[in-house]
Amino acid sequence: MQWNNWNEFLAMGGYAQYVWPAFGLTALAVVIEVIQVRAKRREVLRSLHAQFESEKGDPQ
Amino acid sequence: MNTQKIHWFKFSSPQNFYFLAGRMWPWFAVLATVLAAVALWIGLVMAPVDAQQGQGYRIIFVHVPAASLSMFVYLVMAGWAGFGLAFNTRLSGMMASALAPTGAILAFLSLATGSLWGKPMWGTWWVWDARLTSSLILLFLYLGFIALQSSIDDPRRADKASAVLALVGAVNIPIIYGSVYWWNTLHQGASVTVKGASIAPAMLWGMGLMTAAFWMYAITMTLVRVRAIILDRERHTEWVKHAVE
Amino acid sequence: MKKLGLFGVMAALLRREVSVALRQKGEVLTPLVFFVVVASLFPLGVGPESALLLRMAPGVLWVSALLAAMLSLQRLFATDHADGSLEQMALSSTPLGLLVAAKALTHFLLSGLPLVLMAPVLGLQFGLESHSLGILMLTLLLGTPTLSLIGSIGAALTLGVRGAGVLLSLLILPLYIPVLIFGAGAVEADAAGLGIGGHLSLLAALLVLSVFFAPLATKTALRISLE
Amino acid sequence: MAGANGVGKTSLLRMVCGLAPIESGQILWNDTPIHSQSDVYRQDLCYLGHLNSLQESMTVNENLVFTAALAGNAPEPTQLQEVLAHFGVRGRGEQLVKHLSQGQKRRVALSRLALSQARLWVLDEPFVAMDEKGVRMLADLIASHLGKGGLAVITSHQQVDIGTIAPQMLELRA
Repeated sequence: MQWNNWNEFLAMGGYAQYVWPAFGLTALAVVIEVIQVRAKRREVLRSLHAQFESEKGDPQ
Repeated sequence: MNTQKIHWFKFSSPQNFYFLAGRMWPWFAVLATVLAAVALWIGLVMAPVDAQQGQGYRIIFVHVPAASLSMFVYLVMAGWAGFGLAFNTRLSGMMASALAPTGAILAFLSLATGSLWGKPMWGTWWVWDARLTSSLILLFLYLGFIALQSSIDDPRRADKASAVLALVGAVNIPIIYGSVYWWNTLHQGASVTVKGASIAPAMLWGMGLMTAAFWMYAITMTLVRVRAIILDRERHTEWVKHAVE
Repeated sequence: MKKLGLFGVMAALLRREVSVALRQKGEVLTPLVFFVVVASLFPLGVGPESALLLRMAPGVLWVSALLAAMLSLQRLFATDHADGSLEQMALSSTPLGLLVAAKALTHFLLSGLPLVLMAPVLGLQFGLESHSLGILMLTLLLGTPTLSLIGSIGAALTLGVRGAGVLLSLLILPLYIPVLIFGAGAVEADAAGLGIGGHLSLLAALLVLSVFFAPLATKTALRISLE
Repeated sequence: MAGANGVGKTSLLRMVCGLAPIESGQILWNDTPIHSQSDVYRQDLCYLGHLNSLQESMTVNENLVFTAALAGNAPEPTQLQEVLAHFGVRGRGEQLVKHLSQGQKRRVALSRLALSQARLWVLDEPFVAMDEKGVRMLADLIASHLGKGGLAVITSHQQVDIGTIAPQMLELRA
């Protein structure tokens, strides 16, 4: 354990303004990518359902 | 193109791979989460402070995995692309296009964290350091791949054209990197190196585990994305109808 | 009827391209004018201080030449694609790779070579020494064929694609970086009194590599575009 | 080969030429798939699509010499004159293609057939935009090609009598 208390941890030895954005940006990118991938899947599923519905209407 | 040959590659059928990927991705997601948690604990809490760079060095726990993986993902992408061109398998192109966005995000992260690391070390956000410049060029290559893919309407043609581009890019990467490093040494640019001797075991562990976590994450994203792509491209087949309903 | 060998076919293609380009003079002149205009913008942008301009000259002239050579790339296959000649080339019993190499050669002759000849005039405006001017021409002479060859890959990939022009530059410019580095680097190294043998042999190596591999990639890309 | 517009005649012809990929099945030439012998196959093939493949700022002769060169042939000037005369565009050899009418361009494009030494002709709607005399002349040319042991795959939405040899009709339906 390198830290004595929370404040010390958050201060990162004076490098907080560089370390935390680096980790935060990474986390943000992960969150955005997860949301984007799930949205893509939902979008595909929606268009598939729409397609199947319209095919049901077709006489063939 | 001999159709009999294609069946030898068992899971290269999009249908089989769709279900296989569906079973696999949750495991990779769990692995990614666990590995990332452990790596964060080691990297942020356990690892000792660096003698030269103070606590600021902890950025490498995300920078190095992102940088190495962004490079590697491009090669994997080119590998799938080349396989697809050679054997005319449908899945290969889908895998390549599923890998590209993740690779581009990793290249961007490598660039952004590299810049955040450079600021306290060099005093400016951006230095035309060989590694930063290479990351930037890699990001351009990813963007070119994605742009070409999305501007061709016919998916089969888009796959093939971007496969050629990915292969050309992969052949050029060593040349580009080599020239950029050479250019950098000529101009005596700034460069930050982590000296091998100063790396404590905890640092190595943190970096190794985080790299593994990034790998698992990239695999998870690719599998989930390729499933959506498969459904989209195979929308007129019976199995998709059954799978969705 | 007489029969033609491989070189006869390539010569016929070369003759055709050159005679078409000479009839549509804009094709040769536009990149040249672009080169001059872009290079002249830099002194206006950064100021007329001669030491600064001299320092920037190799890079500025090389970047301008590279952009100018890229201008005409989009047209490389586009007209042949539109009128159906490209299909005839793809169905020719002459290997498409050779035809494509001849196409790239004409692109160099019509876009690259004029830039090589124009470069010393612009170099004078930036205050380059006559020796540096020679080196600049030499590096452009070695580098622009590589640009045409790599560029032909991009032209083939973006054939008939939405927004082909911008897309082409996005695909091709990152691949031009090594040529730029060694080309501009040679002029700079020479001005600094350093040897330039390394630069020139690397430029030549890039040229040899692209002569072997670029037509292959372009050929594949063209067949994909024609599907 | 007949069939309504948009039914896939052109696509099929492009597959026959090896330009378009084949989804399933094979195309054989002399009992060998065309993709495994494309060099040999292309020597035997002459394809005329619905595009004229004429470069607008070159003369008629330059265009004909160039496409003949692609097939490895170098026709004599007298031969070019004869062919053009035969196709009803006599004396147009030195004219720029952009100064010709649509019908004349089509005739120049088709005159390549007379210069070709290929055994297999693949023609996409060759009779379109031709007057009756032109159709007759073209049909005779095709008939003489078939008579010499040649093959021709032709799409057309009009019935044209090729003459001596009974053609195989293939009608595509959606």
